[in-house]
Formats: sequence, structure tokens, C-alpha cells
Amino acid sequence: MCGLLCKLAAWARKKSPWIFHLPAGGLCNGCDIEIVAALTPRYDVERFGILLAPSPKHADILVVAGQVTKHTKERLLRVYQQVPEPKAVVAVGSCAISGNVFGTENYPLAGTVDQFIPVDVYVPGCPPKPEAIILGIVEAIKKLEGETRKS
Amino acid sequence: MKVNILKEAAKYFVKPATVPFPAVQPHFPKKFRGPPRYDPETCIGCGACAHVCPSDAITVTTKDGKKILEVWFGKCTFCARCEEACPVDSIKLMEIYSTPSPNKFDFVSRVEHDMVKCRICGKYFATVKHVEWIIKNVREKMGETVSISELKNYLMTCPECRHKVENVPSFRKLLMRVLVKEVK
Amino acid sequence: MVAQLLLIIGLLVYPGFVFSILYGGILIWIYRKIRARMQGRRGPPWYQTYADIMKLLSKETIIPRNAWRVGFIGAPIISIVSLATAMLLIPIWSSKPLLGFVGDTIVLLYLLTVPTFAIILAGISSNSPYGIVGASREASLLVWYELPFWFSIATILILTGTLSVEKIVSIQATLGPNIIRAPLAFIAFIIAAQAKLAKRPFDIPHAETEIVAGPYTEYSGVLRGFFEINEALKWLTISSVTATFFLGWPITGNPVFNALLFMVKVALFAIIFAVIDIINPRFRIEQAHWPLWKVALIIALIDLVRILAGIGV
Amino acid sequence: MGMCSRKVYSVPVGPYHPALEEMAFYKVYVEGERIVDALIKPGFNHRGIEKLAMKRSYRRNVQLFERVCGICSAAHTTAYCVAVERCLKIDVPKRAQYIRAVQAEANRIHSHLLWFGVAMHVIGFDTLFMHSWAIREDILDVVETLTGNRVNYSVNTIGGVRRDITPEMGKYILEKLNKVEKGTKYLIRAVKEDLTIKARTKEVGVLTKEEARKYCDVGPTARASGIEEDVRRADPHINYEDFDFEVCVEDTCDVYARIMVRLREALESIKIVRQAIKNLPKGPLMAELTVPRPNEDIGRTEAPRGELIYYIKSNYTNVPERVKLRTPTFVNLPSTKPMLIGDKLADAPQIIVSIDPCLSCNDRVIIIDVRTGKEKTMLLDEIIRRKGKVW
Repeated sequence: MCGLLCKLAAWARKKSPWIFHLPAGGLCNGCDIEIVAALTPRYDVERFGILLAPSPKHADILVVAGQVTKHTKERLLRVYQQVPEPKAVVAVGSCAISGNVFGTENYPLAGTVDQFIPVDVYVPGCPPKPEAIILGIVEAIKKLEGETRKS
Repeated sequence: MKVNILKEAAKYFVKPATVPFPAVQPHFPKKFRGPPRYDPETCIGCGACAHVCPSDAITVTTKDGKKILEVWFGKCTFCARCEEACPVDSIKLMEIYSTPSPNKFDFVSRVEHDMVKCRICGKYFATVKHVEWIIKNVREKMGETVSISELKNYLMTCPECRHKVENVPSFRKLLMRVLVKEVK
Repeated sequence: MVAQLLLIIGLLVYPGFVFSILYGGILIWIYRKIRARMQGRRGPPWYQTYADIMKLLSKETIIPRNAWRVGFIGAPIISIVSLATAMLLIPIWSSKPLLGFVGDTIVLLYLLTVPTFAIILAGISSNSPYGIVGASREASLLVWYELPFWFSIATILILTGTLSVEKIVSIQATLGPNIIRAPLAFIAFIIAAQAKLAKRPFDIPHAETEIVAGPYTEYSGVLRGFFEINEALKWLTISSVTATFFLGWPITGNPVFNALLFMVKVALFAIIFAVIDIINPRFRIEQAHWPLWKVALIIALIDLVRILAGIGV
Repeated sequence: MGMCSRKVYSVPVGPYHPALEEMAFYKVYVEGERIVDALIKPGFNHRGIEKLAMKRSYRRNVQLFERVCGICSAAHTTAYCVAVERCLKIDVPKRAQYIRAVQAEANRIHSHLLWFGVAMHVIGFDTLFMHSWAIREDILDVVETLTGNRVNYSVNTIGGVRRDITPEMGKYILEKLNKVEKGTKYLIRAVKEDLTIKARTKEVGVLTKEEARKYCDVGPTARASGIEEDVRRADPHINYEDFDFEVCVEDTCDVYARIMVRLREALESIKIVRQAIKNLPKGPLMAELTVPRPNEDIGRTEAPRGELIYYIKSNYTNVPERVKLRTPTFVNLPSTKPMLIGDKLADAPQIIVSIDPCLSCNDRVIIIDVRTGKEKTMLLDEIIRRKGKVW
């Protein structure tokens, strides 16, 4: 019985990943607008069931763009804690991966995203094309699905 | 009252603007700036790309007689300045998007080069291919003015040794000859 | 014994809980698909709502520390139960609903009001600023849309001269649908029902860009899933009420055909609500009263007066 | 807040708020639904760019300043390059200037359509949001063929541009522009006919001409308040004097005016791109570079959000001694406060969005309290605005 339920849950998670878009500070908005562009007619992620959740509490996947600044550090952690389990994090763009041109040594910056929250998928690009972001989310879905199988 | 928007919506209703993405690969224009890749065949290991990189995504490390050039496009700005700077068109920005991965150190393209030992002090300082490339270019420009052995002597000496007093006269002779040839 | 068993099946499966959720899910899908297509997108696949609900039900539920737990957990359940009960009062396969009695119209309409109060309860008990603002907006919207809603229904009740849903449907089957006999009341009802559904231009209580998700902001996991079910039931019941009261015609002898026809009618009204939602921006809270009071209420009253005066009946 | 006897609630708007893609913290004080005061706290996106710029060479800085803001990246590099070129006395070839104009205007079209979409989303009109972003994809295709990336162009460099416009490219761009023009005209018609949009935006967030002058607003925000000013006219930094265009001014001073100004400006930009591609002069793309000498100069450009200023101080090295930016949002942001006060809470997001806040541009200076000392800050900026050297 549980086997069936778990399969159903895994299927549902695969088909309905809700994302929460989180600009983490130190970024140029380029990745933000590309993430939003992924929702719009040309790319339309809704056909995969991906929905932009208004609140982190409704989300499954956290899409983080940009580097973490000292101002946003606590807020990033708080938003991450608000996402209910199981959750996945996608880091979009060069800034989120490594800091890009801004480096990591500069005074207002606290570090890259993976120093504060566990990141599951990285999408390189400055900014990545919306297609790459979609692929990144698909990759994160696989992780969510795998987690369901395990539990 | 809402005529225009209804008309437009009806148009879209019949024909959505969505590109069926996973089935149809996206369009990449010519000279699209995708992830940079080294061509290990042509790369000479000069390090010009690392010099111009605005985000220090390209690192040059020398270790045990090997020079490793590594571009980590997790840090790249995709500005194509390395492509511009490369004297042999070895580093190229691919016309594809970079695929996401759970490991951020997957986004790496690297080349390894053997290095040349300094003729005098025995320190590693340049790559073999770089020296060969310089010799080739100098020979093309200069013809037979300088002999290969002389040129090799010069190029296989590390910058520090070149500046040492005891080594200066011989190198100066070579340079003078090159300059005289230029003036002619 | 058999009758009781049938009743229980009716309550739980058809036309009760299971059917309502399944068909409500389809209605939400219709809404999302039309929205996507009119916006130039392709839209979700047909099973999307079920996947959403199932996923939410399988997720971790976080209850905020400073929330009032009873209200927080109770609100979605109250809402679902009242809406599922309302479905039992609506005739589907013939002119007779499963639980019909004299004066059931009043009960039906009261059951439709309960979800609003449940959402207000949810907003207040979640104890977040967005939830409270959302609840207060829901409450002020309630004041504005209930009046035209009840007046347009009152027009129908006077027109048909009965308080029973069954009678209203059977009278329509003989005299023609109320949509033709009382067109102004129908328009008023559509406007008020749009507000009741909390769709644009009246989606003020959970205006995403102003107050995040309004009363739903603090909900997560299973409870958020309940609200998703609630949403499906709301689409279904309000569209069904529209279909019953205004397009209760024709009724044939074949129950299967009737049920299918009913579903088509419900989908039709759902599409009307969806299109209104798509081509409108959101009103500001105090602007919402003019379509509801200055337009809907007045035209509902005009029809009411006209019918009371016996003009064109 | 002490003088208010009735209970005043504070509602936080941002930084992680669905209405604001940007990261700013607005604390809006409301009495019922009416806003009585607002507190603006930017700084979440502070990255220390000016500090970084003083460590890098002039050419490496181009890529850095491109990432000040991803939405107006062309404007930032243009202003920086113009400043450096004036400072180092480099004459840029005309063809390069025209290519710069093409990408700057393409950038403006994309930015305005993007903003229009966000503004519509904020008032709950998702259909027009989607339609405008669908139209925007066409201009992004133009940008992509022109530069090789959708957002960060990397075309400008000190002394010229790095990419050429070939005749086939020109043809493709003109084809796409026709589509964009059709789409923009449709958006204007759709806004004009819609009563609900008018109900939401007319007489909301009013910033009178006097107040706009007082707060030194720039760009479309000022033009929507009836102030006719445009750097492209006043200081034609990249051969704007060659093009025939109109400075769009509206005098209703509200959010609706800001929408109309931006949409009309997008049409004007299409006109400029067409002219530039038609009359593209022949010649080299890059100028000869000179050796840096101690000097200082200002580069100005009309970014999509308004006047953008770069100040460069050079010395004998390859690295600028001082770089100072003044971005349009920095100037416009304080003027959201008079717009907000007296309006409804439901209008707060759309008022904030109506100045097109690009806080990633803005956040190099942390303003903790705007309620005090605001005028002083602005007076300093008023000095900066005068043409010439003031330091």
C-alpha cells in the first residue's frame, strides 16, 4: 500500500514542482529577469507544472540567484528554513556559483550561496539562457524524486 | 472596451508563442557566447587569456614541470575577451548553453602543458609549445638572420637569467642583429 | 439499508466528495489552460491539479509558532466540508438533488458563504500581517458581493415562486431557462460570483503582488493542499449553482445524458469566469464596490422590480 | 509617528516580496489602508563595485560595470566608456558610436517592455504582462544576434565596440523591429482602451512638476511629471544629434503617465535603431588608444531609467584612481515617498514599481534613514548634474 502511495507522491512531485525565486543579494538582476523570462510565453514552464510560488512556504524548489551579501545572509537562511521538506536548491548564474566579477573578497560580500545553504544544482551562465534554467530545475526535480524513493 | 486585448488573446489562443523546448533545440545565433573551451591541440599555454579575464575565471598553475590552464566557467562572465586575446584561436566560446550540474567544479575546461627548463638555472618557466610557437613566428618574420640554436638559447633562458650581467652580452648581440634586420 | 448505503456512496463518491474533487480539478485545469493559451503559452497538462494536490499532501506541514492552531487547522476543513455538502443539494442527473427538501435554496446559499468565513478565519488565525490584511479584505469584499448575489437569487426565487432547488430546475425545464427570463439578474450574478470565487478583477484578498498570498501565506504542505482542494470545490460549486439557477434546462429522461449535460454547462460557466479573470486587472479594494454595488446590485434590483411588477414575465 | 493618535501599522514590503523583483526594504506605515509614511532601506544588494573598480584596469572594468545592472547593461558600459574616452582623450570612430546607439536603444526597448510587464503584473494584469514579455522576446533575439548574449552585451569597450553589424544582421534586426513595433502599438492601444487599468493608475502616485524638480527626478519619471529633459538631447554623447526622435513628455504626473511615457519612448527608440542601421557609416570599429594621464571627466548617458553619470579620475597607471557612479534609481528612489503618502496600501507596489526601481544599480550607497537629511543628499546631486567639472 505504501509502495503505491510513495510512487504516487514521487510522481506528483515530479509533475508539480513549485519554485520560489530568491535573489540573494550581490547580483545584477540579469539572472532574475531570465528566471522570470522562463515563465513567459516563449519558454512557459507552466507546461511542466512549474509554478512561481508567492511564498517560500508553498515552494519545493528554491531558485537562488546572486551572491550572498552581509545584509541578506540571515534572510536567506530564514527563507530556506521556511521551505517545507522535501526541498531542493538551484543556484542560477555565475554569481551564485562563485561570485563572478565581484569576487569573494570584497567587503560587503559574505560568500557564495553554497557556503550557507546546501545547493543541489548549479546552472552556469552569466546569465544562463532560460532553457538552461529549465534544465536546472528538471535536474533538481530528479533529486526531489530520488528523496521520495529513499523515504 | 477590451477589443484589442481579446483580439490579441484570440490570436495567441490559436497559435501560442511557446517554443516546444526539450523537443526543439533553442536557436543560437552566430558567435553566441557560450561556455569557453580550450583546444588542447592548438593551445600554446601563453596565458594571455588569464591576463585579460575580467573575473579571474582562468587560472594558470605551474606544478612539477607542468603548466595547467584552467577555465572555470562557473566564474565566467562570458565576455569572449579570452577569445579575442588568444594569439592562436585556441580558446573558443562554444555556441551552446552550458548544461547544469550538481557539481560546480564540472564546469571546467583545462589544458596541460609540458614546460621548459631554464638553460642556466634549471627552473621551469615557459611551455614547450610556447617556445616552439615563438621560434616559428620569428623564423617566419626573420628568415635566416638568426640561427635556430641561437634563438633556442635565448628562449630557453628564463627572464631572470636573461637579466643577469654575465648573460647580457650574448643576448644583446642577438637582439642587435634582429634590430638591424628590422631597420633594413 | 440500501437507501442509506446509496446515500453514503452519494456523500462520499458521487456527487459528493470524490467526484467534486475530480471534476473541480478539471475545472481548475480548464481555467489554467485557457489562461495560458490566451496569454500565448501552452499551459499545463490535464492532470496538473491532481499532481499539485497530491504533492502538497505529501509535503511537510509547518504550523507557525504564533498561530492559533485550532483555527489554523480547522479553517480549510470547514471550508471543504461545507462546499462538499453544498454539492449534495445540487441536482445533477435529474431535476432532483440527492438531499432535496423544501427551502434548500437558503441552505445552499448559506453553505456557499461559509468558505469566505473559513478564509477569514484562516487569515486571522495565521497571525501574519499579510494574512490579517487578506482577511480584512475578504471581509469587506463579502459585504459588497453578498448583496447583489442574494438579490439576483431573490429575483429567481420570485420568478419561479419557490424555495426548492428541485422546483426551480423543473420550472426552468418547462418555461425556459432563467438566463433568458431574467438576463439582468444573470449578469449581476456572474459579477457577484466572480467576486465570490475571488478571481480577477476581485482577487484582492490574495493579491499576490501586494500581500503575498493573503490568508494562504502561512499555509504549507497538507493544509495548503486542503486549500487547493477547496479551490477546486469552489470552482465546481459556484459554476454548478450558476448552471442550476440560470440554465436548468433542458432536463431529459436519461440520467446519464443529464449528468453529462450538467457537466458541460458547468464547464461553460467556468470558462466564462475564466475569461473574465483573464482580461481584467485587479481592482483596488475600495474600487471593487462600484462594479458590485453600482452595477451588479442596481441591475439585479431592476430585474427584481421588473419581475415584481410583472413586466415581461 | 508619535503625532498619529490612531493606530498605525507598519507593513513591510520587500526585500523578498513578490511585487519587488528587486531587493529593497520598504516599511510602509498604514492607517487602515491609507499610507501615512514610508521608510526606504536599500542596501541589500551592495557589492562594493566602486571599490572593486579601483583595483582593475580600464578594460577589465567594462565587464564589471556591465554587471552593475543586468537590465540596463548597455547604458552602464556606454556611460563608463564615454567617461574614460573623454578622460583619456580618445576619439571613437563614428561607426562604433552608431553601433553603440543601436544596442543602447535596443536595450531601452527591452527594458521598457520588461518594466511595462512588471507594472501590469503588479496591478494584477497578468495577460498584458505575458503579452509584453512575449513581444520583448523579439527584441532579445535582436540583442542576441547583435551581441551573443541576451542580457549582458559586452560589446562596448574602451575606444570602440567589439562587434560589427553586418548587412544580413541589419536586415534581420529591421524585420524583428517591425514585429516589436506592432506589438508596442498594440500595448499602447490596450492600455488606452482599458478602463480598469485607468482606474488603477490614474491619479495614483502623483508627483507634481514642482516636487519632481525638488527631488531632482530624472528620466521617464521626470518626463511623466512634465519636465522635458533627456541626456540624449542635452548631451549627445554617442552621436544622438544625428537621429531624429522625440522626447516624450506627459503632464498628468501619475503612474498612468509613466506607463505612457515609457511605451512611447520604446516606439521612439525603434525609430532611432532604424535610422542608425540605415545610415550606418563605414569605418573602423576601434580607435587608437592613448596613454593614461592625470585627468578627470564625466560620462553621461540616458539609461532606460534616466540620467546615468560616471565620473573617472585617471592617473599615470592603467587603473582608474577613482570611479563614481550616480545611477538614476538613486535619484528617483526618494521621490517614491511623496508619491506613497496619502495613497492606498494596495497602490504601494505599483507606485514603487512606477519609477522602475533598479536597485541593483542603486545599491552602492547605503541609506539608512531617508526621513532625515534627504534634501542635503539631493543638493549634492544637484551639483553633480551641472555639466562640467565640479570637484
